[in-house]
Amino acid sequence: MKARLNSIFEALLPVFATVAALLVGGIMLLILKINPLTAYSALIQGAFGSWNAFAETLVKATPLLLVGIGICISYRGNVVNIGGEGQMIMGAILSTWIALTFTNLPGWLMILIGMLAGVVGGSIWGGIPGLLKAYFNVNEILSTVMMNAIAVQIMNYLLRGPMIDPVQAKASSQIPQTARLVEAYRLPRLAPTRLHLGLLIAIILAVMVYILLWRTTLGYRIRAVGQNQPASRYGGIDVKRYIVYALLFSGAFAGLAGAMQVFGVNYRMITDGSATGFTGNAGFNGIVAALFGQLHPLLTIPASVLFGSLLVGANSMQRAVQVPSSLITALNGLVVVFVVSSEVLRKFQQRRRLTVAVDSPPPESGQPKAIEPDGEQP
Amino acid sequence: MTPSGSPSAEKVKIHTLEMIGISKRFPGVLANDRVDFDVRAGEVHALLGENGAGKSTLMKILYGMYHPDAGQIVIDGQPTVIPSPVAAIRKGIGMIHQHFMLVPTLTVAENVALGLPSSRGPLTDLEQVSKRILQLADKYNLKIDPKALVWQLSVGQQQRVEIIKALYRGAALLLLDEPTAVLTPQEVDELFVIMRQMTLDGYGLVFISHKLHEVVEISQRVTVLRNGRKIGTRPTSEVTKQILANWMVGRDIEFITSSAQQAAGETRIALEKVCCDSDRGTEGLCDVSLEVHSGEILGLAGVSGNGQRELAETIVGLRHIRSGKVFLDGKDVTGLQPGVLTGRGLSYIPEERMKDGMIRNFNIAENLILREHHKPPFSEHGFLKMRDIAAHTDRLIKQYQIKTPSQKTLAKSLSGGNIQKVLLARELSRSPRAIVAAQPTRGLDIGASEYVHEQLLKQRADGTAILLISEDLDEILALSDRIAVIYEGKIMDILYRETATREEIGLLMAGVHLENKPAETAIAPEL
Amino acid sequence: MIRELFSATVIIGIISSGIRLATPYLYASIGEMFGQRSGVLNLGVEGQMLLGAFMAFYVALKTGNLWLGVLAAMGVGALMGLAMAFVTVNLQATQGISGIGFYLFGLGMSNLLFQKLIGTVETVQGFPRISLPLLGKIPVIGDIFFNQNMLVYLAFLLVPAAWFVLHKTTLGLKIRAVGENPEAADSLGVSVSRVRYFTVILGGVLSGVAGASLSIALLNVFQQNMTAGQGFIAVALVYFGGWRPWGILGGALLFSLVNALQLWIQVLGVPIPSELAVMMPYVLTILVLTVSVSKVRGPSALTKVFEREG
Amino acid sequence: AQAAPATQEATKPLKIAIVSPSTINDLAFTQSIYDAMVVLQKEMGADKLEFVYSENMFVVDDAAAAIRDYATKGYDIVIAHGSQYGSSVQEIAPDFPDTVFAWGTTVDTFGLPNVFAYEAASDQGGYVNGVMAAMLTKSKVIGVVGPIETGDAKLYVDGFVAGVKSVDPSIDVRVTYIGSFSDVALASEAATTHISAGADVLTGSAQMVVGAIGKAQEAGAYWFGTQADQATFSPKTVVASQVYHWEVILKQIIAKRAAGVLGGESFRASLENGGQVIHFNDEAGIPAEVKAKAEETIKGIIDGSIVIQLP
Ligand SMILES: Nc1ncnc2c1ncn2[C@@H]1O[C@H](COP(=O)(O)OP(=O)(O)OP(=O)(O)O)[C@@H](O)[C@H]1O
Ligand SMILES: Nc1ncnc2c1ncn2[C@@H]1O[C@H](COP(=O)(O)OP(=O)(O)OP(=O)(O)O)[C@@H](O)[C@H]1O
Ligand SMILES: [Mg+2]
Ligand SMILES: [Mg+2]
Repeated sequence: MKARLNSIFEALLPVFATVAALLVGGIMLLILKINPLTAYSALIQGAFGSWNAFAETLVKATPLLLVGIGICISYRGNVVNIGGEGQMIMGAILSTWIALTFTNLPGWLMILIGMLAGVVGGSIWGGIPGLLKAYFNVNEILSTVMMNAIAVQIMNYLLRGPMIDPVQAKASSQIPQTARLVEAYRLPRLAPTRLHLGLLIAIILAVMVYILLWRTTLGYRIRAVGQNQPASRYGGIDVKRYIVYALLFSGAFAGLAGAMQVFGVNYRMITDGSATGFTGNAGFNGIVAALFGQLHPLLTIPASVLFGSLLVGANSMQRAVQVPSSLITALNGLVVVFVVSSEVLRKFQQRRRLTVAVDSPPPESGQPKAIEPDGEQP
Repeated sequence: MTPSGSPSAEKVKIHTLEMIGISKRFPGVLANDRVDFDVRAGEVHALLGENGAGKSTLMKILYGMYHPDAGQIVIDGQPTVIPSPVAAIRKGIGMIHQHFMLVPTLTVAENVALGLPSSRGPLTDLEQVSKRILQLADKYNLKIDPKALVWQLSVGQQQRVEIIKALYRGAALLLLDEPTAVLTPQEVDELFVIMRQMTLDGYGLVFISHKLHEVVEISQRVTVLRNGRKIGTRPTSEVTKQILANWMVGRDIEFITSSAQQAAGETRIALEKVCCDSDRGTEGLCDVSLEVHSGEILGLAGVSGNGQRELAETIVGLRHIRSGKVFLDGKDVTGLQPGVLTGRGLSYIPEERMKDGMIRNFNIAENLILREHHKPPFSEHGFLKMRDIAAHTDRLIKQYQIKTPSQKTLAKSLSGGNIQKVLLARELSRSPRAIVAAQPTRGLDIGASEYVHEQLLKQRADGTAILLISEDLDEILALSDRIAVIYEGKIMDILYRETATREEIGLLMAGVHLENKPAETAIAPEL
Repeated sequence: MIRELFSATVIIGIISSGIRLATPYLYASIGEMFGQRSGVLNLGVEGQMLLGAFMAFYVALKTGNLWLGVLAAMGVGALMGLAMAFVTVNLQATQGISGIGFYLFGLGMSNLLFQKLIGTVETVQGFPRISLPLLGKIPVIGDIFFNQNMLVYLAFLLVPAAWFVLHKTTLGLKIRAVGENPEAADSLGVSVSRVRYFTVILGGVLSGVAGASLSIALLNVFQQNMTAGQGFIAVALVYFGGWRPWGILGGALLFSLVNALQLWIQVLGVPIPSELAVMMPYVLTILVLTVSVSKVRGPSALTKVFEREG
Repeated sequence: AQAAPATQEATKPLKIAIVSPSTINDLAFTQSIYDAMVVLQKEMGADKLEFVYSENMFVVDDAAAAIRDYATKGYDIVIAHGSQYGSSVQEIAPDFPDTVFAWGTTVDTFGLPNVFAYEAASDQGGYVNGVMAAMLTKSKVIGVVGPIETGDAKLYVDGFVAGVKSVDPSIDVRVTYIGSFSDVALASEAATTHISAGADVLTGSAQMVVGAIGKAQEAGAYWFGTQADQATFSPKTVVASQVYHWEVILKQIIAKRAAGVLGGESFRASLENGGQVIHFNDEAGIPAEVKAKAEETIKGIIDGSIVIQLP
């Protein structure tokens, strides 16, 4: 009885949750004397209202997608990578440095090299926690958190020192930024919007990650190690190595995302002293996007767009109805929580389907009639 | 939220407990279909059935872990609902699970005290608990150290902890789900002694096992399930093993033993003075030397935890060897990786299937290629060849009669029997040169066991060298050409099946050489 | 200049700074430890700290009563914990991610309230330093260790307290069991969800106090995002400490002392880039863990959802 | 030339949008521009001047989106109040030739006709503060707490050091950068460290210094503020603050626009043009001669007799 109530209640929870999400957001708006409908329509407008708005959404979605598919890999390998921020930064630094050092290569070539440099930078910053975990049993949550902070300081140093924009080096303002990339090195854009080639690359990569995970021995091994290490060892897999790979690949995609922010969006690196200024939190939001996509590389594509639209839309909502930006941050938090929670709904649906699928089979014919339960105790 | 089951046990009494028309459905299966079942104080009621017949489910319902979709439970005439294990404990029902329910990182006393109110209020009272444990321990002469960490205990000892947990909570009715599956003959005897003592004390016991001779030996009544349905209940005295077997599988089973061995071929596996550490850091093997020849089955008998696991793992390259050498086909393979050895034709059926041999969340196809996923035909240039894998899987599912909805079914939702079939299919289908088989039929019903035995003998006939590690003496005697007995990491002796006697083996397993025979000797049950 | 680093002033300075810097980590990490010991990873600590910091500050500012402030911080922390527990235990949400959600919520909410209820940066009269009788009089030592404010003392008392709860009480036994093998605990009638609710809420409460220790004891101001990532460090320190109170104490002190040291390195004008100094504590934490020999493994059920089948 | 804009003004109010990092209540950089707008609106009247803002635009491409959006929405002046927004302005401005873009704090207008640049001569305020600090310190040790070693913060610090040295080169000015704009705890520990290292006068830049001011107060040390008047925060401790009065610059920009000039020039908030003012806090009890010296220094800087030598 109680159990049944529980299960009904539980099954409905996600519904309550989603409704509550909107309510809570709306309530907060009302408290701030803002009409939720105006606000939310502004949000939608800002994300999808115009071709340009949608382009902005996609621009925002690109790094989320890249980080996200990386997260899909590390998740399958059963490692938690919250080092996306640092990995993006290192990828960006390496690619920017190369692009600023060799200024007269053909554009396509430098774009290629630049993207690779991003991959390398990210791989290094992801690979180190990997090695530490595999060979020194240093937990990756700890190391990635620390490595994020370290990357930020490296960035701050380079951007005010060795890599600073020569113009700024002379100027009194001393803005901590690199010089701009030469025109030729910039990722092609879909003028007049800021939508750049990166999105396409990211989508292709998402497909490739899908193939990697489920169609290659490499992916098979990463998943095996993620699922059961003893069995993997017995299956002839060098477990430690694939733990490293899981984090390394994850970092590689984050690094690429970082490089793309430079080659496709900002055309330079700028720091405001924190990671956020450059990454826009994509290192964290990518994790969320991946989870919205049920940690499946292909589903992460729409998921990133969804989350990207939320971020972009929320900003324009802030402009439209002049809510404090902090409300937006809080709202994002709520959305994340509610979406993650609603996962439970799917679980229950699946249960349902399976259970109703089977019906009590007809009584077996070949049953020995001879026997019937006895009453007496021998 | 702690049960009122207090250390002062045997307060609760259950004279009769009836389960009437119990049905339980799981995604994809009807685990119990209108099952009637009853237990009385002072009896051992055996519950028989193939893997997946619904035994554990029925018991888990009685213990409040699952909730029946239909049916009623009546205790001493009182209809009752058992919503949770706590409720079950309150009503005096205890359960020894097929897969132990212990917290390995805690001590025995802590495991027992867990969830019980403490005499010291919010503080633990482990000293008292330990005292009480020792009382119970010597009442049923279970040797146990309350201070020991559970992960350091042998399987047999862990089971005693489970029993003590139940007794400590004052259980009047004890459900034992495959308690003997993991025990050695000696341990089984000890368990039976305890069980008899308990029935005398007025406990009611439900005993699940796949070993018919055990059922015949210990139970007063027996109930058989098949595909979730009850086939019948009878006084054990009125049935024979043949009848029971027939009810279980719906056909006759002949209990096979190996034909006399043809001339043993060349040496395939050889160990030379091998020493290694155990998981607990103690010495696992010392100076172990033995040879397994083409076309022979070498049985390794021994009480669990005497180095069998270590021996198997040193051969297949999963365990680091401190000293000594391992040879495969005459070549020194000491310290080579498991993958390499696989390539050289070594197959391994690990003791703990789910932990070491299979990946729970991988589907059957994926599990079938675990050992050779990186080689043709399963992959080429780093890409998996899905078509060939699918074909291969189909073939093996048919050939080994694996019961599964599809080849995409996850391993975790297969029954033990079928899990074992998948494993055998993978290990035997590559016509290996040598096989290390550890506890290959543990927890399997007779149908499945029979099948496994046939497969092993077929391999032997094909000239494969087989090291059969088993704690089931019957199995050893049924299949082996030669029998090695291991005790505390040393090979006591290697006997020929024809000349070996149960008693002799039993003694060696207990660490005694025949010349100095002690007073009390462990003797396995007669068939 | 390097030699100066070993002068009495500097060493005393480093230690007493270290103790202060360690205080919020102790609260937050010990709280997180309880959660993880029962199998729940909460990445939302940062958000809980920020809300705790704000509530404590706001209440203290309005009522002038510091303990009420602490209470408020505990209250808001408990609420955040409750939500986290509900989401992870009942709704079975992926723990890492939901934590990030709560982090964002706390980050935004704390500043929103700050803007709406207070407006601009203000200061309160925080917990005063208390020189303990006798102990406080001990020459050097006394000044370092026994001349701090109340919340600092409590933070350090929390360590043995946590150890005691974990190892000497039935509750602690349940917590350890639930984090190791929930099925087993469940089969003995230990309510896995109750235990996890308790630990996660406790974690929230302590994170709240961690925030309060910043806003009304150590800094006596509130500023948006003032925790600046300390919540995440706190989580990391749980791993550093191997899920043990004493280990966490060690980690928190190591990190904080090195942080204090790097400030002195800058103050004394050691010629290295400031960024290099700033990253020292992070680098060292990783290095120490890398070379350390003790390799504990975490609670087996950490981040694993528990649900009874059937 | 005047008539046309004049009528415009009469008909519809001037619409200004601000995009800036951190929040409008940070008691520092962002608050300074926000306060300026409030002042301006008071002067001109809400019917003449409307303004909106996007705060917390730490993320550069979010800011870019905001800037573009405001331009699209037809705001007359879009203020990109953050040196990191340069690239964005450079990119967006050409698409909206009729919109005025103002970018601070810097000097670079990218040679675009509709971009004004503005910056603050933080070094001037820093210098004056430095002079006072030098006269107030008894221990001859002065501590500086900075966020990251660059930009406006560095400019202020360099000016401050120069000021101190101009009075007494032997004074030891110790500078720490805590590597963050938000870590209040570390900033306050930095201050404590300075104090235990003997500093009796402190200063620092950016929003996280609030913690440091508190420590100065506890230790009875003096504090010099920048970016906003921090005396409100700790009356006894804060001797003086250099405060930006961006409204001065904004008025010039508005005037230019009214005159039909949409950009191409850069402005500097300085002591001279009142874009930057030293707020003395008499509650802190500044000795007369110190204040006098400060005012004299201000004059000197204004009439150019004092030239600040930056490293
Ligand atoms: N938790 C569960 N979820 C889904 N199906 C289950 C679950 N438990 C049991 N089943 C299914 O119910 C059927 C009966 O399972 P049960 O455990 O009772 O078999 P059993 O008789 O104990 O077999 P074995 O001898 O292998 O232990 C099996 O087909 C199994 O697949
Ligand atoms: N979560 C589950 N989902 C589906 N089937 C399950 C689940 N848990 C158990 N089962 C099935 O219940 C049946 C009995 O499982 P149980 O755990 O009793 O032991 P087993 O799988 O039979 O293994 P063994 O008998 O070798 O110990 C098996 O068919 C098993 O696959
Ligand atoms: Mg079973
Ligand atoms: Mg079984």
